[in-house]
Amino acid sequence: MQKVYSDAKSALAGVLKDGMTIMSGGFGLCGIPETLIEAIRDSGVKNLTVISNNAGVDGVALGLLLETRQIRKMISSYVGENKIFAQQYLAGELELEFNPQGTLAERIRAGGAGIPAFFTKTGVGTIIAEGKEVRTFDGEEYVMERGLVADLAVVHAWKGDTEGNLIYRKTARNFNPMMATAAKVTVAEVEHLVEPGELNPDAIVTPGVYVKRIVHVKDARKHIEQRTNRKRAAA
Amino acid sequence: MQKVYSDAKSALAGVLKDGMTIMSGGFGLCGIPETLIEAIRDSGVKNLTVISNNAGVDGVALGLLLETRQIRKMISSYVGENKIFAQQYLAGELELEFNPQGTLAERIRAGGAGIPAFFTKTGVGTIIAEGKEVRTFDGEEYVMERGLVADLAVVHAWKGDTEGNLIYRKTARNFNPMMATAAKVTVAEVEHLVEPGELNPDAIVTPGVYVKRIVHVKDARKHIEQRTNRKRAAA
Amino acid sequence: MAWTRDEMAARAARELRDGFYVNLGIGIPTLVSNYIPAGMKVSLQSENGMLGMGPFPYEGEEDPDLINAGKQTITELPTTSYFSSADSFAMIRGGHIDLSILGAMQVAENGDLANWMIPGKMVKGMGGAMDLVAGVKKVVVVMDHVARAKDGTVEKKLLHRCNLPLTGARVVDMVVTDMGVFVIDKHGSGPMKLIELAPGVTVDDIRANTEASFVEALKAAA
Amino acid sequence: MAWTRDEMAARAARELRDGFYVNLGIGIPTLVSNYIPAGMKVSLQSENGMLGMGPFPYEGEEDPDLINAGKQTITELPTTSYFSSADSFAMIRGGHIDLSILGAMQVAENGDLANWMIPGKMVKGMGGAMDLVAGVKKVVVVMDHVARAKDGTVEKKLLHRCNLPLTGARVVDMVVTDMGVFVIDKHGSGPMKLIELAPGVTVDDIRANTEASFVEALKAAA
Repeated sequence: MQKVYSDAKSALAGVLKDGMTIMSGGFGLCGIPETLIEAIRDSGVKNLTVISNNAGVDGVALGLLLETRQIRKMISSYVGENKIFAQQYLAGELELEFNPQGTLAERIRAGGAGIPAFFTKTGVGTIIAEGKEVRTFDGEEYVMERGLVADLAVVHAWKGDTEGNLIYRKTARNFNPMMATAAKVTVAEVEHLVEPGELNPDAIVTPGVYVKRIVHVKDARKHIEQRTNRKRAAA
Repeated sequence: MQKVYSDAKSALAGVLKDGMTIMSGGFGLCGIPETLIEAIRDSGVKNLTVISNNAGVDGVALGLLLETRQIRKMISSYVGENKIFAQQYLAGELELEFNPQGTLAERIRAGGAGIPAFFTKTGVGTIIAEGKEVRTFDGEEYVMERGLVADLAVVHAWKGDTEGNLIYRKTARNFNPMMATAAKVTVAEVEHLVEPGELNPDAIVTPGVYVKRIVHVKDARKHIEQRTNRKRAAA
Repeated sequence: MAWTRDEMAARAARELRDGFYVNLGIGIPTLVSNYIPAGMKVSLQSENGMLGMGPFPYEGEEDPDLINAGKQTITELPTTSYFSSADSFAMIRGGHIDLSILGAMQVAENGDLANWMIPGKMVKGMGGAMDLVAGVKKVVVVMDHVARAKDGTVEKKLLHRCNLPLTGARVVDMVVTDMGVFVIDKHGSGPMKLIELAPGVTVDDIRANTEASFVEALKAAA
Repeated sequence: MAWTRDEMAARAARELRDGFYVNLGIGIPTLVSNYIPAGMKVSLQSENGMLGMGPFPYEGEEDPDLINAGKQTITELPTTSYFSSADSFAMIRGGHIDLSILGAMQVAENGDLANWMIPGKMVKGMGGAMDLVAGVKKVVVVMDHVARAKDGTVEKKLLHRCNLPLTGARVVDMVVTDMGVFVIDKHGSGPMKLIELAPGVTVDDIRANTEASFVEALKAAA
């Protein structure tokens, strides 16, 4: 059971299909599986439903799949950074389902954990609760939300071993660990590929059982959306 | 906001009350907050509801609180190791609520995560589902289980910093992280107390927000219930 | 002589308490971190998966893997821990964050909050705002008292009922505007109370700019 | 000439596949790890929070912080990861474990399983058994074909319907006993099938010791 693939294209071979649902990790451009997304772009697969907190920016990450019109529907919490997204959405070419960010994260966690539905107070009394069951527990109202699963999850990790065990770096963790649990097939790109035993077993965030395929991206690009600095104190 | 207390007794001062609900971490005798449990015993607090996967063994850990009859009710998944438990239970002196182990773990996780109820297929068609809502999602039946919260959680960790950030060691992690999230007050005993910055921030399992009080147990005793060995190959 | 953005942030910062875990929204709320009193320990949570958020980095020290929920580069502290978005919102939804300070488009006198969409305009999404207002123990809104459009029209933001889609129903505990401070008994039936005025602002000024019903409950010294 | 405990374990081990993640129950199922074919990679999960469970430790190398779900001392492997009980059962409930091999008191022809309580006796609890049978992709029961009490009475364990309280309804895919092997179409309506006989055991022997209805579907070579 060899999990390591030589490149993103081969790591995705055989798992891409028109009309499929793909979970894509990352928050903004932080911790996004950019190399795998580019391979999805190159594959030409289309009519995708993509579950991702954001939709990349124009020309980067999921922005690429928007340019090529490979995405039919997005399930996200915030898509403010994409002009091309706005154009396609306003033209009725792109379907969009907004989820509160925490509800989205929990729906994915539930999907991976065999929980088909749960109750949350997030969104009660808002349009998010419309058409959903609202129930009172201990005097407070909650809305029922469903677990989410996908055909494929693409995630980005800092280090991975050949068993598929993954460790994330700083806030690049975000949606990646839950998505890794919630898809039929999870493909991980890692900045550092190591041998089993090199990761601290108490610090592994994604156990290898969740990762079917892994690819080493030696030269992962990283993007900064909002470079923000403080001034150095005068010497 | 000093979180570090000099000993278990002072770490529990002011938070113990007759009739309260206490979550107690550990699986078997592995990862149990033994020093804190002994301080609970010494406090004499009684009529407790204790949520713990197991109930210790005779003379150790929660077994101590059974001897002193401080426990009125246990919520557990397995209590096979206690003779005194069996005696009190069969005599009608002790109330017992069994939860499947995964349901118990998830109920605690839900309680800490603001989720009042969730659906699981565990226990469908068994006495566990009796009196509970059973609902079909996508053609499969699930039972609704409620989130669990407590007045106090006592947990055991390997390392903690003065901020309350915790790291666990091997299978001594078990129920401790969820319980730390699900109580009004969480008190942690740690084998090693370190300064902020000494723990790897990517490897912290329990962020400090969950831990109100922390006590250093320099000489934590450890127990082995089933010493099991393999033979060394002949030289 | 209404409050400046920094003065509003400073006023909101007076809601901080020693040991608080706090989530700050984008804009004026971000400025609140500049007004944490010396000697008070406040930990900042960033809902993209970080507790113990440090200041913005010096130039050249930005790390693309280290951003806040506004996608700004930030730094870590010795107290920092990282976790997944699911764990982050478990922390928020579970009521473990003491205080959320965030901006708003509209607030109603019963605590309803609207800050995520204007029908007919392109909608960017609610991000984590709905989770924050539903889950955090205390919610403080910091916003301009009224909205002034470029064409000079003025729209009130403190209303009887929000007419924009809600971010949360009965979620706001306090509103700090450039003109004053209001408290709301979000789970009760009592009226919204005006408790402070910005320097040079009168109750009549407030009334002229406020649709919401409120009662005066001004403290001795604002 | 029924199968020994080790032979039953060896037979159950034939359900392993390369790359499988497997949870083994206490007793005979634990022996299955001795029969993983050379060259086949199988990872063992322990529901108390470990993936990649190693063998029992050598004497003197026990670690109290490293136990399996039966509370036995074990060892770790280079592939090992540790996680909480919530994460462990998320893994189990979410269908990420390929195979669970466990013991039973009774199995019904429709796949119902009873292995956790006998009314009237002190009940120890179900531990993780209900979660495992509900969540794991394939469930193989390994048990004696009948229960022999000390007084010589024999009770059948493969039944039309379990009369003990269930651990799970329609959860068992395969039963390996000392007398043979059965498969159950747990989600379908087809009958339980007898697919293998232990050496020296006849179908009549099986019939005499089995209440459950089954059809013969013996493979060419058992």
